[in-house]
Amino acid sequence: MTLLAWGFDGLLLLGLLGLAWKALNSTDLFSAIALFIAFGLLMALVWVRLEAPDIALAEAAIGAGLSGALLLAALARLRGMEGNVTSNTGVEEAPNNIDARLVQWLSAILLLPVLFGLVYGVLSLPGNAVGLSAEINANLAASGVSNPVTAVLLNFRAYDTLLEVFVLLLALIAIWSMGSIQFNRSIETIGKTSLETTSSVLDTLVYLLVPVLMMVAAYLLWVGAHAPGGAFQAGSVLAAACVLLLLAGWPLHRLLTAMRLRLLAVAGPVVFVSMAAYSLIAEGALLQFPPEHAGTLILLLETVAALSIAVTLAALFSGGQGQHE
Amino acid sequence: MIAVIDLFSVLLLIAGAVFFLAGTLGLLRFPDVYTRLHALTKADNVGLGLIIAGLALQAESWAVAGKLVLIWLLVLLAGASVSYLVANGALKRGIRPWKS
Amino acid sequence: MNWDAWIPLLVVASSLLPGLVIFTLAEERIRLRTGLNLFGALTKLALVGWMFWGVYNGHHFETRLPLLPNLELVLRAGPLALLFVSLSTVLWLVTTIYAIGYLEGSPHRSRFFGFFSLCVTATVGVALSGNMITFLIFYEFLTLATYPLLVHRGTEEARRAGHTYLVYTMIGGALLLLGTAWLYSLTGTLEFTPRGFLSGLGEEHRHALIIIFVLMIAGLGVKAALVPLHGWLPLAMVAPAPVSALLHAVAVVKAGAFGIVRVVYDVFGVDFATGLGVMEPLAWLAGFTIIYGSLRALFQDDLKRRLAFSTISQVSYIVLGVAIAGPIATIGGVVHLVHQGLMKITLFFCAGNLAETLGIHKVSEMNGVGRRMPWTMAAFTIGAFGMIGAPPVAGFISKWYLGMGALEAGQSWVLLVLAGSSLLNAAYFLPILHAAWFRKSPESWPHEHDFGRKETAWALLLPPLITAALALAAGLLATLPFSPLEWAKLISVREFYRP
Amino acid sequence: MSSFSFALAGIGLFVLGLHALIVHAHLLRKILAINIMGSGVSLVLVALARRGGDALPDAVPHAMVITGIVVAVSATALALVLMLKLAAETGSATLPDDSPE
Amino acid sequence: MLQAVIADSHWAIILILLPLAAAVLCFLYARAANIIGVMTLSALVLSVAALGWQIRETGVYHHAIGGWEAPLGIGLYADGLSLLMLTITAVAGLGISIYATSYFKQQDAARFWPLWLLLLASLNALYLSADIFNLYITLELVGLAAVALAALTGGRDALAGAMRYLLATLLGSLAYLLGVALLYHGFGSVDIAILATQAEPVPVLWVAFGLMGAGLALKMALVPLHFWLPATHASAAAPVSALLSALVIKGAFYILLRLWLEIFAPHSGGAETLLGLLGSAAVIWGSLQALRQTRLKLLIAYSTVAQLGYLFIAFPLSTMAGAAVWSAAGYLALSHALAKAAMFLAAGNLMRFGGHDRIADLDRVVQRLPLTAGAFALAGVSIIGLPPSGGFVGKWLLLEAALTQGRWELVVVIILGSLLAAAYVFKVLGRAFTQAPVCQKARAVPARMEWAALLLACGAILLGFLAPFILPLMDIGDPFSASGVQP
Repeated sequence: MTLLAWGFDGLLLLGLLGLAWKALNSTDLFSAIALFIAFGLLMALVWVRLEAPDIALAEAAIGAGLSGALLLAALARLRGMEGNVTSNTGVEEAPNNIDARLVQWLSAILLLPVLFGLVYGVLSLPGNAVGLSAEINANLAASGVSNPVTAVLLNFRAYDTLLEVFVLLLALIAIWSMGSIQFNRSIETIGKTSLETTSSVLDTLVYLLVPVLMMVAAYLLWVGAHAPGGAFQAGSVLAAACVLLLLAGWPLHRLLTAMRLRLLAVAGPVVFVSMAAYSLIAEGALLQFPPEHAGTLILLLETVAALSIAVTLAALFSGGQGQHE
Repeated sequence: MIAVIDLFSVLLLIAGAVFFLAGTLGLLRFPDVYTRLHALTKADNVGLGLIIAGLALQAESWAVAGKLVLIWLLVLLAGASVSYLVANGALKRGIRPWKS
Repeated sequence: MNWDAWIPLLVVASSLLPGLVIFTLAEERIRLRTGLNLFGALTKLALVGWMFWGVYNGHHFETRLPLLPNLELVLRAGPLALLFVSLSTVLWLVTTIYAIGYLEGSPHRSRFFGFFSLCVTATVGVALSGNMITFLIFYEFLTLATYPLLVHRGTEEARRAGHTYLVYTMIGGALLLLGTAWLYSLTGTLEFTPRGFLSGLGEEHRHALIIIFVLMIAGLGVKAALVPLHGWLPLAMVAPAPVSALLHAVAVVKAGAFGIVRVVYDVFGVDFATGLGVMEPLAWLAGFTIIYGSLRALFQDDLKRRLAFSTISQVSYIVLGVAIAGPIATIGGVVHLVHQGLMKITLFFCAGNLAETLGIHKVSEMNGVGRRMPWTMAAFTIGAFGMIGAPPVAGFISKWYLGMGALEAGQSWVLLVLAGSSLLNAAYFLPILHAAWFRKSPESWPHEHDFGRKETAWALLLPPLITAALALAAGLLATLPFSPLEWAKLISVREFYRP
Repeated sequence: MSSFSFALAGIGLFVLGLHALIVHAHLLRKILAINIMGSGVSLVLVALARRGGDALPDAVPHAMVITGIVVAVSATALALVLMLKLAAETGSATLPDDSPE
Repeated sequence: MLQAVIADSHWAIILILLPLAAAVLCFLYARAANIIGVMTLSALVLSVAALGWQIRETGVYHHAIGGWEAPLGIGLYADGLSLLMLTITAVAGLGISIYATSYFKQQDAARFWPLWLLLLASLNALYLSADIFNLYITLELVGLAAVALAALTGGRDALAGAMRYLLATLLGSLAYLLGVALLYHGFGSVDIAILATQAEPVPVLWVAFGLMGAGLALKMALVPLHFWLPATHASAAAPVSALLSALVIKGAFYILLRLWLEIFAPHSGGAETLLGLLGSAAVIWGSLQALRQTRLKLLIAYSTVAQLGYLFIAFPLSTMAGAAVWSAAGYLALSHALAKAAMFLAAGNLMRFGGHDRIADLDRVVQRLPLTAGAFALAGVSIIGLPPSGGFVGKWLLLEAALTQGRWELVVVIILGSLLAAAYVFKVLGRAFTQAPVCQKARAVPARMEWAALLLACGAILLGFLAPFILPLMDIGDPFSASGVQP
């Protein structure tokens, strides 16, 4: 471990912790979210440092990108309700009256033993890792894909991903079940009015960027088999494209009637479940792909999953607006 | 022969780093949002271009070099339109440009 | 298919099923409800008769149902169980007739008769239970079934009485549960065996067993209204007359006393219990309750509260009979179980009649009531004499045997208690009789219902007469083979002292 | 040794997030804290896989972390909508501390 | 022939995939949601029965998903313990679903059913999984679905309760995930069976147990961490609070129990006494709080906190008499689920009829709903643990174990808990017998809702007599032998 590498790691980690502390304790909400997005990007850098490119992609696209967009949209809607919402939803400085100060010290004192316990637990681990990399490489050939992460995600632990896709669907159903939020007009205002005069710049950006995003998504989907990429990353890039369109004021929800939107959102989970049921009957075990055409099956699965992930994430962003019949 | 390419890419990288430094200095020192936008978009884009060029020399295949250039173009596109939108947004909120 | 195994279960079911059906009946379905009630009572009577005859010729009736890992729900018709079952079955039939008359036109009758049948099911279950766990199940079921009857009227006073009743019985139930579980953890079995199943346990459990005994007696003492735990009984008199008649003279109170008999004879065994030295304090407690109950009854102006305190003292006769570990005393105690039931229910029926027809609640208002309602007062007089222990009525026999048993066991102080309580009984019953028969009746009764020629409705008059006749018969025809006394002798011989 | 430092950084993020979750009343900050705690846990999960020099990269923690990130984003989306509904209903984006007596 | 079909078809997998497909169907065709829902539930009850029959015949059901064996792939595992939990979910779920078909208006039903079926699927997946990371995902699914259901009514309290519940459940999941990370890196696998063989008493094991224990305790509202439960369960819609109280918190308990039995028990080092202490505190504190409440649903919610304490009292007792104590706890969980569901549904009927659930003036309402009053009474009997009920069997077995091991403090807690439970149940039941006049604006309660509550309550009472048939079912594949020594 050369000194330079030590330096780089140190800088990276200090930056990470500093950003996290600042994001959590900054006075203004907007700067908190901005710092959180920066934290997400730095986190992506850390994943690259830890030789986990798949996670770096996912972190950048979902962790920093989409979560950041969601948080910013939520803050805009929160301030959009300024009329009937008391001031403390806007710029809210850290409360420094006595009992808040007390709570801070109390929780700090309480968390110290937790911190030491965790650190002690982690440091007591043996020096060399004892992971499953050997088993993965042994069975990689039979998994139909060469990228170990995609192999684990979509073959060895495909059941996790099945439930995973249902978590996304559940989030969508949950949000739509809470009734459409009346004040999401504020999103459109940002989208349209403030940019009426200059929509040409945004439109050109959209015309140029969205096709590229689609291309990148398709590429990520395809490359996932043998290099970092895959359904989740491709889905999130597509979702970014949809969010961009929503922000540019495109009437996406008129384009996709509620039923079509629901069918798209449900496509991924349905294909997954039917694939699982079929493999149970044909191969005798849940989600068992025959080795010879496991690759193609996984690719099919990934494309449909990417589609519904994209639609679901975009719908999550628009926050229950597109669901009325 | 190889050393010359390495020397060139090191030089390019250092130049790029200098431009980034300038951009960051501008961000910290400039008084209002519009001037900071200038610093960021102009200095950083050029800096990025130099770094991309330096790295492209190191790339082992033309495909990787092409991807690096694509990254630069995308950042250019995004940088330009985002700075325009931010400036427009600032004007709409009524922030007057700085006058000495 | 061996019938003997299913008869006990049928006996329990014969009041459970009609009860559940009655719950669903609408208020105005009077004929169906009465029909169901009487059908249930008659089938139970028939079944009990069948069992009586079977046990007399040595049949063995027992139902065993799996309940818990190596613990079973056991319903066994032993001689003691049969005595209590027959008492409650007969009196249930009589009280149902009385209740139908008494509750004419009052609201929530389906609910009342539903819980009424459940309560009898619980009493019969308590009587027939073959091991301590079954006893506990029906014992707690009895509490649940009697609470709604107690608060049936819904007045604020009834709810407060119900509240106290619950507090006492819940705590009692918890103590009994603790005692039973602890016993099971020591012995591994809870089966009632005639001479107790604890003789095998060594010395080291002595203290534990004493505490278990105290816990169990305390748990059962709540329902048997032993002195410190009797608080709920006088308050429970706020319930309608049939409820206080059947429940607080026969079902609930007797379940407690019957439980103590079971625990002392079939769980600990008399010799083992005397060895533990717990029988002496129990006897003193019973004696004290007898005297205390009678004393308190003396000062009660409300007729039903006076009868309530008299019940408290009378039930302790049974406990006293058990606590004096002698065969004759046992006979006295066990037979008093039946006699007291017959006599006390007559008194409660008469009290109910007086309240219902003339609106009399206080003893002071009873002047000259004898002339107005001669038959009711005649039954009342027979009951009262029985209570005092006058010879022709059954009460005398149990007191006689108790006295003999005490002498045989060398506990002479018991004789003092018996004599004292008889005097006190006389002290609080005779003034009532004197007032009723020899005083001039007031010009108008508080609020009189005129029933034309007869003094009150048939349904109200017949039951007290029947029970009074039974009490008289139990006294006069004591030597007949199927009389309570003979049956008590059979119990004493078969259950407690192997010749 | 570097993998342990990253793991400790992950633990740091977890505890930092927990502290912020307890201290701050505003719901948006609490949601931020939960996201940061999630990143902390993922960091621990992946960093510890690289102990003992550069053995073959173990793909299982990677898959777990990707799943974790997607779960985090769905939970965040749900939390944000719930916060907005609560703010629309009660007028303040903090939890009403009175228990509904 | 039928036996052959039942014996070798994968009932466990049907239990997971069927509700998932049904949820998607309900999401797409909202109008048919009610029918689809009830049909799915009844099919699930049948498949749970078939699974029970299958594992009784052929022993524990094991299935390596995707054909990949344990360390690499995920395994499904069904033994007596998971069968018990699946039965609880299916039976109580069916009762609640029948109630829900007539409780929700058309528009609300369309939102209720997809969430409920997803919750059901995740609970079934949770009970069948043998992989701790997979358990994390199912826990997350259960948490999010439960939060969405809790927020269904949309009122001020419901939303605040749902938000508080969401934060608590997310924090719990993260702590659990950190525990999974430590276990994976400490012992090289996320499969429970492998972890059981690999685990040895190293510091990382205790830290992982501390984390997972705290996370799961937060999710199931064990006393110090129960702040979120009463408000959430009380303000949710009646069938939803029944779901939350009867089914959802049992998922987290199942995981803690499974991890304890397989991995942590041999090296527990005194942790069980702490759990026992917390359990006793839960019983006493929960019951006292329940006694104090003036609103019926809050009273029932605090009763959940108390009854959960009983399940934790089994921990200190399990070191000596393992199997007997755990089957007692399992039985208590089963009868609590039925009784608590019946109680909440009865409370729902009372609120539907009277428009409020203030205990003080419930009497006008209770008078008019005899079936509901009966359901509440029977459920109360089982919660208190009075003899003819399932609750009694559980408490009797627990009391038995406590007495044989001479644990007097636990005996006192069990008895005191029952007495306090009697106090707060009869505090409500006392209202049923007053002569109050009829309350004016009464909305008729559909018969189906009253009968659903009554049937669940009768189920809880019937359990009092079914112990000898159910207890041996719990011991298939003797899940409980791993911990304490066999009695």
